[in-house]
Amino acid sequence: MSPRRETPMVPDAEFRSYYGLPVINPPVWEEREIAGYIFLGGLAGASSAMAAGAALTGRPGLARAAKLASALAMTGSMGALVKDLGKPSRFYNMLRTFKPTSPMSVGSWILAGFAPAAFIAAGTDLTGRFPRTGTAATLGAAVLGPAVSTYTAVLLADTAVPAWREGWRELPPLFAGSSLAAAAGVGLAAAPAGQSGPAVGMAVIGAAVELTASARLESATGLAGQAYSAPEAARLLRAGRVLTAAGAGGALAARLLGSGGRARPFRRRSIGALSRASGAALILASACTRFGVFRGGMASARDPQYTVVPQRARLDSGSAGGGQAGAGHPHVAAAPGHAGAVQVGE
Amino acid sequence: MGFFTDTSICIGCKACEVACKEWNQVPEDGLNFTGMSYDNTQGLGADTWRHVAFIEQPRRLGAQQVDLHHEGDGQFRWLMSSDVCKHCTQAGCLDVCPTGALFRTEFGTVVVQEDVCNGCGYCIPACPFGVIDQRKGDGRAWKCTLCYDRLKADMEPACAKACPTKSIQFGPLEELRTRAAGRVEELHQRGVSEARLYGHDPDDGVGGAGAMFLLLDEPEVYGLPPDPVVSTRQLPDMWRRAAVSALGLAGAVAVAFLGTRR
Amino acid sequence: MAECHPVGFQWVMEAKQRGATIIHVDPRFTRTSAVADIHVPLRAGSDIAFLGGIINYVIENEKWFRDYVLAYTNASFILNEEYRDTEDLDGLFSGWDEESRSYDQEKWQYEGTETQSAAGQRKKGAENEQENEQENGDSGGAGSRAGGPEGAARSQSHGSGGPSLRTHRPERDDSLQHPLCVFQVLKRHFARYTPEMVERVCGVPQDAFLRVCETLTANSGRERTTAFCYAVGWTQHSVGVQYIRTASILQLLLGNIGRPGGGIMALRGHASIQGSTDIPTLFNILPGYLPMPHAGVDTDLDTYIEGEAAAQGYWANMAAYFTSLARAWWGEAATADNDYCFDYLPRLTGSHSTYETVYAQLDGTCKGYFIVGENPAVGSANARMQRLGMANLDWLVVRDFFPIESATWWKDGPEIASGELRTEDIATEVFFFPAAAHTEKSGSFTNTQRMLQWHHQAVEPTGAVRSELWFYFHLGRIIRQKLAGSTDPMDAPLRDLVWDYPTSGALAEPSAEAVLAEINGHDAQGEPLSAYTELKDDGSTACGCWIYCGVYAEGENQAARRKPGQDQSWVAPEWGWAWPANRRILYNRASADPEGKPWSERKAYVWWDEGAGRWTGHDVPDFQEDKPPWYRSPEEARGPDAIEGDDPFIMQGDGKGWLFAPSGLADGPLPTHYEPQDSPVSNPLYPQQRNPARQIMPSRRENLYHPSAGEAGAEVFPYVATTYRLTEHHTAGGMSRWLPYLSELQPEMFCEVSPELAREAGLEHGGWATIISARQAIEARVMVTDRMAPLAVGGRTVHQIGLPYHWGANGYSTGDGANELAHLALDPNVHIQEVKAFTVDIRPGRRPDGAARLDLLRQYQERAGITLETGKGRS
Amino acid sequence: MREAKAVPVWPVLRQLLGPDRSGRGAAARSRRTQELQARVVEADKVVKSVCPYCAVGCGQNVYVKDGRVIQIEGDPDSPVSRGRLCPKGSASLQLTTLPTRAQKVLYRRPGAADWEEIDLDRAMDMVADRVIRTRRETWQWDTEDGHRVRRTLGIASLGGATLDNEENYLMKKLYTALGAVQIENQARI
Repeated sequence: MSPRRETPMVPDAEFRSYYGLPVINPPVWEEREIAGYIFLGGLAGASSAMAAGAALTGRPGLARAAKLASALAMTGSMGALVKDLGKPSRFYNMLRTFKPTSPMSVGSWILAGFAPAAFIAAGTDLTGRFPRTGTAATLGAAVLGPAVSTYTAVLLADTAVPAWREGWRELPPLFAGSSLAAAAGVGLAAAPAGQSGPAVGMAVIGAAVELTASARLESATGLAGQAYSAPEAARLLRAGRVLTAAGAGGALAARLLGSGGRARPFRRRSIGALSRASGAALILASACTRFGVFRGGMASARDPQYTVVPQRARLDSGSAGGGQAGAGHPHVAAAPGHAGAVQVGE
Repeated sequence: MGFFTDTSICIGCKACEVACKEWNQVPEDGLNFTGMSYDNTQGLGADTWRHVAFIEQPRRLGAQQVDLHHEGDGQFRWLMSSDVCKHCTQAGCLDVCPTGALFRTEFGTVVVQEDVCNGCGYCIPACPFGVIDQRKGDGRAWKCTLCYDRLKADMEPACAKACPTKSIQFGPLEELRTRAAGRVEELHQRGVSEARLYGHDPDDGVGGAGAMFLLLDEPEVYGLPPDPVVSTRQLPDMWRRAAVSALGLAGAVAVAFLGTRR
Repeated sequence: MAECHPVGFQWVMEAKQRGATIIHVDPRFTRTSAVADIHVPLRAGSDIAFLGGIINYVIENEKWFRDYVLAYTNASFILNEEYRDTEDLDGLFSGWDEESRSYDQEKWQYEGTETQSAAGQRKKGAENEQENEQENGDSGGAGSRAGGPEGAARSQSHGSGGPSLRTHRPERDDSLQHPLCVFQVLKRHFARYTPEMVERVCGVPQDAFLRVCETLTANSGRERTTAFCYAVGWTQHSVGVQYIRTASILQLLLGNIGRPGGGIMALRGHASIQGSTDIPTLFNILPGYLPMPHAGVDTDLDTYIEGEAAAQGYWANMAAYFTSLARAWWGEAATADNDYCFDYLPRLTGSHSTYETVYAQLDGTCKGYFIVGENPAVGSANARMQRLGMANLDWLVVRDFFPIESATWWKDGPEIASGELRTEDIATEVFFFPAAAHTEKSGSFTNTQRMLQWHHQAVEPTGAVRSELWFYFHLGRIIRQKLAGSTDPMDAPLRDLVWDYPTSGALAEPSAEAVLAEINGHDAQGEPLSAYTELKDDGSTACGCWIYCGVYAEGENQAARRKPGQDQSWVAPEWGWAWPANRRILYNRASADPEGKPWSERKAYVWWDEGAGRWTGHDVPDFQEDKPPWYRSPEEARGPDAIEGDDPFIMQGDGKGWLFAPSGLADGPLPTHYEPQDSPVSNPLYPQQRNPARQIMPSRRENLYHPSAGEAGAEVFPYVATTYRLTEHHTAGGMSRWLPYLSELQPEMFCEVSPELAREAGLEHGGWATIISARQAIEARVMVTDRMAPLAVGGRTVHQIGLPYHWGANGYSTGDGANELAHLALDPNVHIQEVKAFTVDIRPGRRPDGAARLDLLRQYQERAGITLETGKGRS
Repeated sequence: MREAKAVPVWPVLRQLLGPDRSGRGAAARSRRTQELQARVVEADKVVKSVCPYCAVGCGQNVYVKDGRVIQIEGDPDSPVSRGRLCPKGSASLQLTTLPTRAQKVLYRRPGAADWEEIDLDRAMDMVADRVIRTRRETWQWDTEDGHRVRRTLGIASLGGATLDNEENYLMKKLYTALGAVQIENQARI
């Protein structure tokens, strides 16, 4: 509330707040580092899975591209993560405890297994030495990779940031799909033409999942989802959708066009270019999606309505997250158990 | 142990803010004339562990007789409330801290260990109350420790000790809950029907707070979330969802490879 | 009170929780209002009308405490028939002399009595210099000997007593029917202060006013008492002393004086402001409210004592108090033969208050100035004048924690910016000495309850930081050293001065305990005294401050006593030491009925113990311990013996609480509502607009007054401004604006205005405003708030502007100073400035800087047609 | 603290071996946390004092270690304040220990644009000289109409309400002996 009349800060709104200030403290994470970390991590994780698939199905070119991409992305993402720490010199404290309650702790431990595996897989591939170790690393990275891709969804959802928190169901498939598509993009963009076939399938599945989840994120998360309509987020998310669709479509088209067998060299080159462009589009799409999700969350954190309105509605409908308020609030007596808390934002 | 802040007797003097800063050597955090009544602090953060909110409302407070001759009925009240870390029973910040810098003390309070925190910042959005924050130029997360060091020495927290009207009370939570309930009862009898408790209920979304409040309006008016729920309460579901998605991802890769002709 | 004394306010909050009703009367809705049961906004400067209205209500509705009033006040005393009231003389009392603009107080006397001072000395002063203890709420009937010689400031010696009476017992009419008895005069005087009139003057609706009356009277009487508290804003008016008087009359009528839960509490704002009045760094008194002698009047000790001492009550022993002081100061040199060095005392020739001192600086009389722990360049009224005065000094010494504005004006003051002064032209030598904090020295503070509390040194000061004790001791030592060989008689008081305090440590810090022991006093054998009743007028005792006698009883520092509050009674007599004689409530004999029994069990405090034959109770009885309630004084009795067994007000000559003050006040025996010097409202009560006896300063361009309501140009300054403190800061800011932890809480100067005024003046919340008087233009951030309310006063709307006065240009948090705007029109009794109600204009935007600031000022002065004579007329 | 030595250094092991499996309690504690104690516990002495701001006179306990004030808080024994302090009183520690507090004597010559630092003893001597000089120059034995005044109007003083009684006493005593009468303090203001 504000003094009436004179304060322009709080317009007449259907909800009340303290001078329009946010209820929660918005994350202090830098967008480039953290959204970048999530994007790159997703890319690395899915790429490692693709690398194993490629290795197991005898597609060394694709495998190498995937392994390299994974290692590079991991390097970038770890770099971003460390850089974003308030006290980077204490990065090692990430492994001080193991806390299942902390997605970041769980993630750190996963990364502690994944990152060396990804690096060894790439290193052995490049150098050709220790092939058995390389295979083991490739498989190991593949096992952990999908977790690397999706744990970040939990990382975001497990906060009080309304747009992330309310999107806890949508974010994991979104991130999985987006990672899948990005890795597919790597395959399409960097693998020899003859080996990138599976990437098309990955692209199509990934895109389908990502587009579905993305749509649900905005529509099925109640008021919080509207934060994704904030211009700075919506632009990126739209770009992500367009690029995803285009990338997947392009990859599929290239695949279908190229499947005719003996195409002429010009046409082959064009198809190859289309395929690589599609791959690039998918990578870019994945980045746009993550940055868009990040921005949507930030927007929802800065505006108290996203925090207050759903909670107030919950209270007023008698489905509080727990017994809330006290005497003077008739609905308190009817406070339900904890289960209600899960059903937020519907 | 915890706090009960009875805002009905808060006089907004901000002794709590200063006493806290003096004891904990919290830095001054900027000279800002905000125009938000007498609140130039604005909210809790890394450098503000106690924050006094000031709310001016054209409404009557209980049986208080006020006529400020403005248009309308001239009714007016000035609410003040000293906010602080809630030291939640189910504390989001503590749950998500990857380093163990945040921990639950032997007093049931939640404290950041400044020698452990690596500034990952995860605790900040994990707090449904907007309490903990990152200190600029330092990078680590800081918040009220409920004067952990003082509690060890059997002293009460600096804010509660300083509070001139004992709007801030410190003690065992059970005792405070009883006192708080009695106080609401008393105020209701005196016609202050809008008095209500906040953070007192062990069954609420954060499992009950270590800092409860007697408020005279809806929590959001004071900048408090009306129905905070610790995010980790859904964490198992979230993990399940992520696991399914990860498996899906792996499955998709498998399908893509298996389904693709060479 | 919640704003300025939050910790003291804990007791109010606790009382509220136990069912007490809190009424807050204030122009603004403050933190106190927020938790009060009733808040009544009134127009700044109209409190006498408000309180007078309650007095009228109490009398009209027979709500006064008859037994108390009859026995303990002068209600039944009959006035001389020469007395004329404001009712008869259109707002003036009898005795008015137009030429000297002062009253002859002989026209206010009781029938059959005469005032004490010899008639030959009683010329009506050209200036009205009668004194009271400023800010005094502790002692009920403040006042001093009537009349005064030409231009001479009379003492406030009877701040803890009252003017005395020659005649033993004035005539009285216990039926209270005599038309000239005090009660009837009082009734008539306040009859026009009706609820309608209160509404017209104060802007307080009648229902709100009557609610206060009903609540207050319902809570007063045998079983219940009500206390009045004021932070010292009541004193800062051209009728400030009469504000306190009005409250005193009301409390006496209700029987709320001398009883637990009653009284009038002055909530003073500095750690030892009470102490600095008791042991005064004030021009007109010596320690213990002994008056400074006046040139041409107090020619020798006998004349001085005869003129100033009372015949009855404890002031009759004044010779003992003075002689003991002289022995403390000049030791063996003070002998009966030399009038105990009476001639060593400098004499007064009028008021030498801080504001006259500024004039003396401007005219070149005053050349050297010490400022210790004070910041007049921010804290004093018309601060600009303070700086201009300082710029005319030869030398200036400032002692403080930080380089405050009063120390640096010569390089960065507003007058340098405006071009009025140029640094290179300012010839003043300035010394800045870093001062020690309370943790770095030992000593006592006297709090607002008259209680002395010792603080022990915790650490040694660092660098060149020293205590004032160190500074003044060593300054005196060096000066005495330099003058040791002098035979000049002007140096005799310095040569003979007892100045031998023991020092200790590497810094040679003098012993504060030794000073306290000297203040307490000792007998001829050097043994510490334990009560002022032991003081002698034969030179055998020495005592630096008679009212503090006993603070070092038995050689123990009583001020350092710290028996935990929880281990003693609620009166806590063993914590610190309160003057006089460790009494916690003054005049507490009044807590018992004339027969010595408590008025009620609930309110029992001290009482006569029949069996033991003495007074006893929770506190030290403020009465001769073995004087029974039925004691009647013989006709020839003098001194304390003249006080009868049912006279609780033992420092008064007649032992009574004064509803009517037959002498001692410069501006009338009864409080009368007059408008402030600058006011947008015409006095609805009398044709007399302002306090006729208010102290107007000599004409100077720096101190122009505004036209008052009804005069041309008054509309140029249409708004009422009032200054005040915020919880987060301390007075002129020297102890708060430099601290980051306090500065961040209130970081900037702001003004508080109502939404209605904001609309009218085009002010924007959070933006800037320029506030202008004829003295200065300042800027402030705008706080538009419902807490400020426009008032309907006499058919028009009066807007008020709230101005915290803490800021100046230096420090961590900076801003313009509100006191720049204020004028010097002073209360005639105590010379305190009127900063709680004056007029200004306000406009949006920041003020101009440099010379343009002066131009703006000139424009306003011209528009309002202000001359050197504006506002100086009687009315 | 003795127990702390027995447990593993790495908190993860403490989690595995101790009761705090989730790592949110005892297992997460650092050595610093184990050893942390309130700084007042280490104080060499606690000095009884009184708040220097307003006239309520709240009791203060001043905690001193190694000759420095390390904490100031309310004295619970005080029947005036019961251990409580307002924001200003609570800021007493900052007031008395702020590094920006003036430590040196500053002197500004006539016409000078800035301060210069001077020695305390020299400054005292200079002030004493000025007092003596101004007193001589402005001394008055009598008024123009012949009344004895024995005084100087050349020297004035302002301040005292923030000082100790003992300080006010020395001031009034010295000034009166000097013949100065314009001695004032905040009580007038």
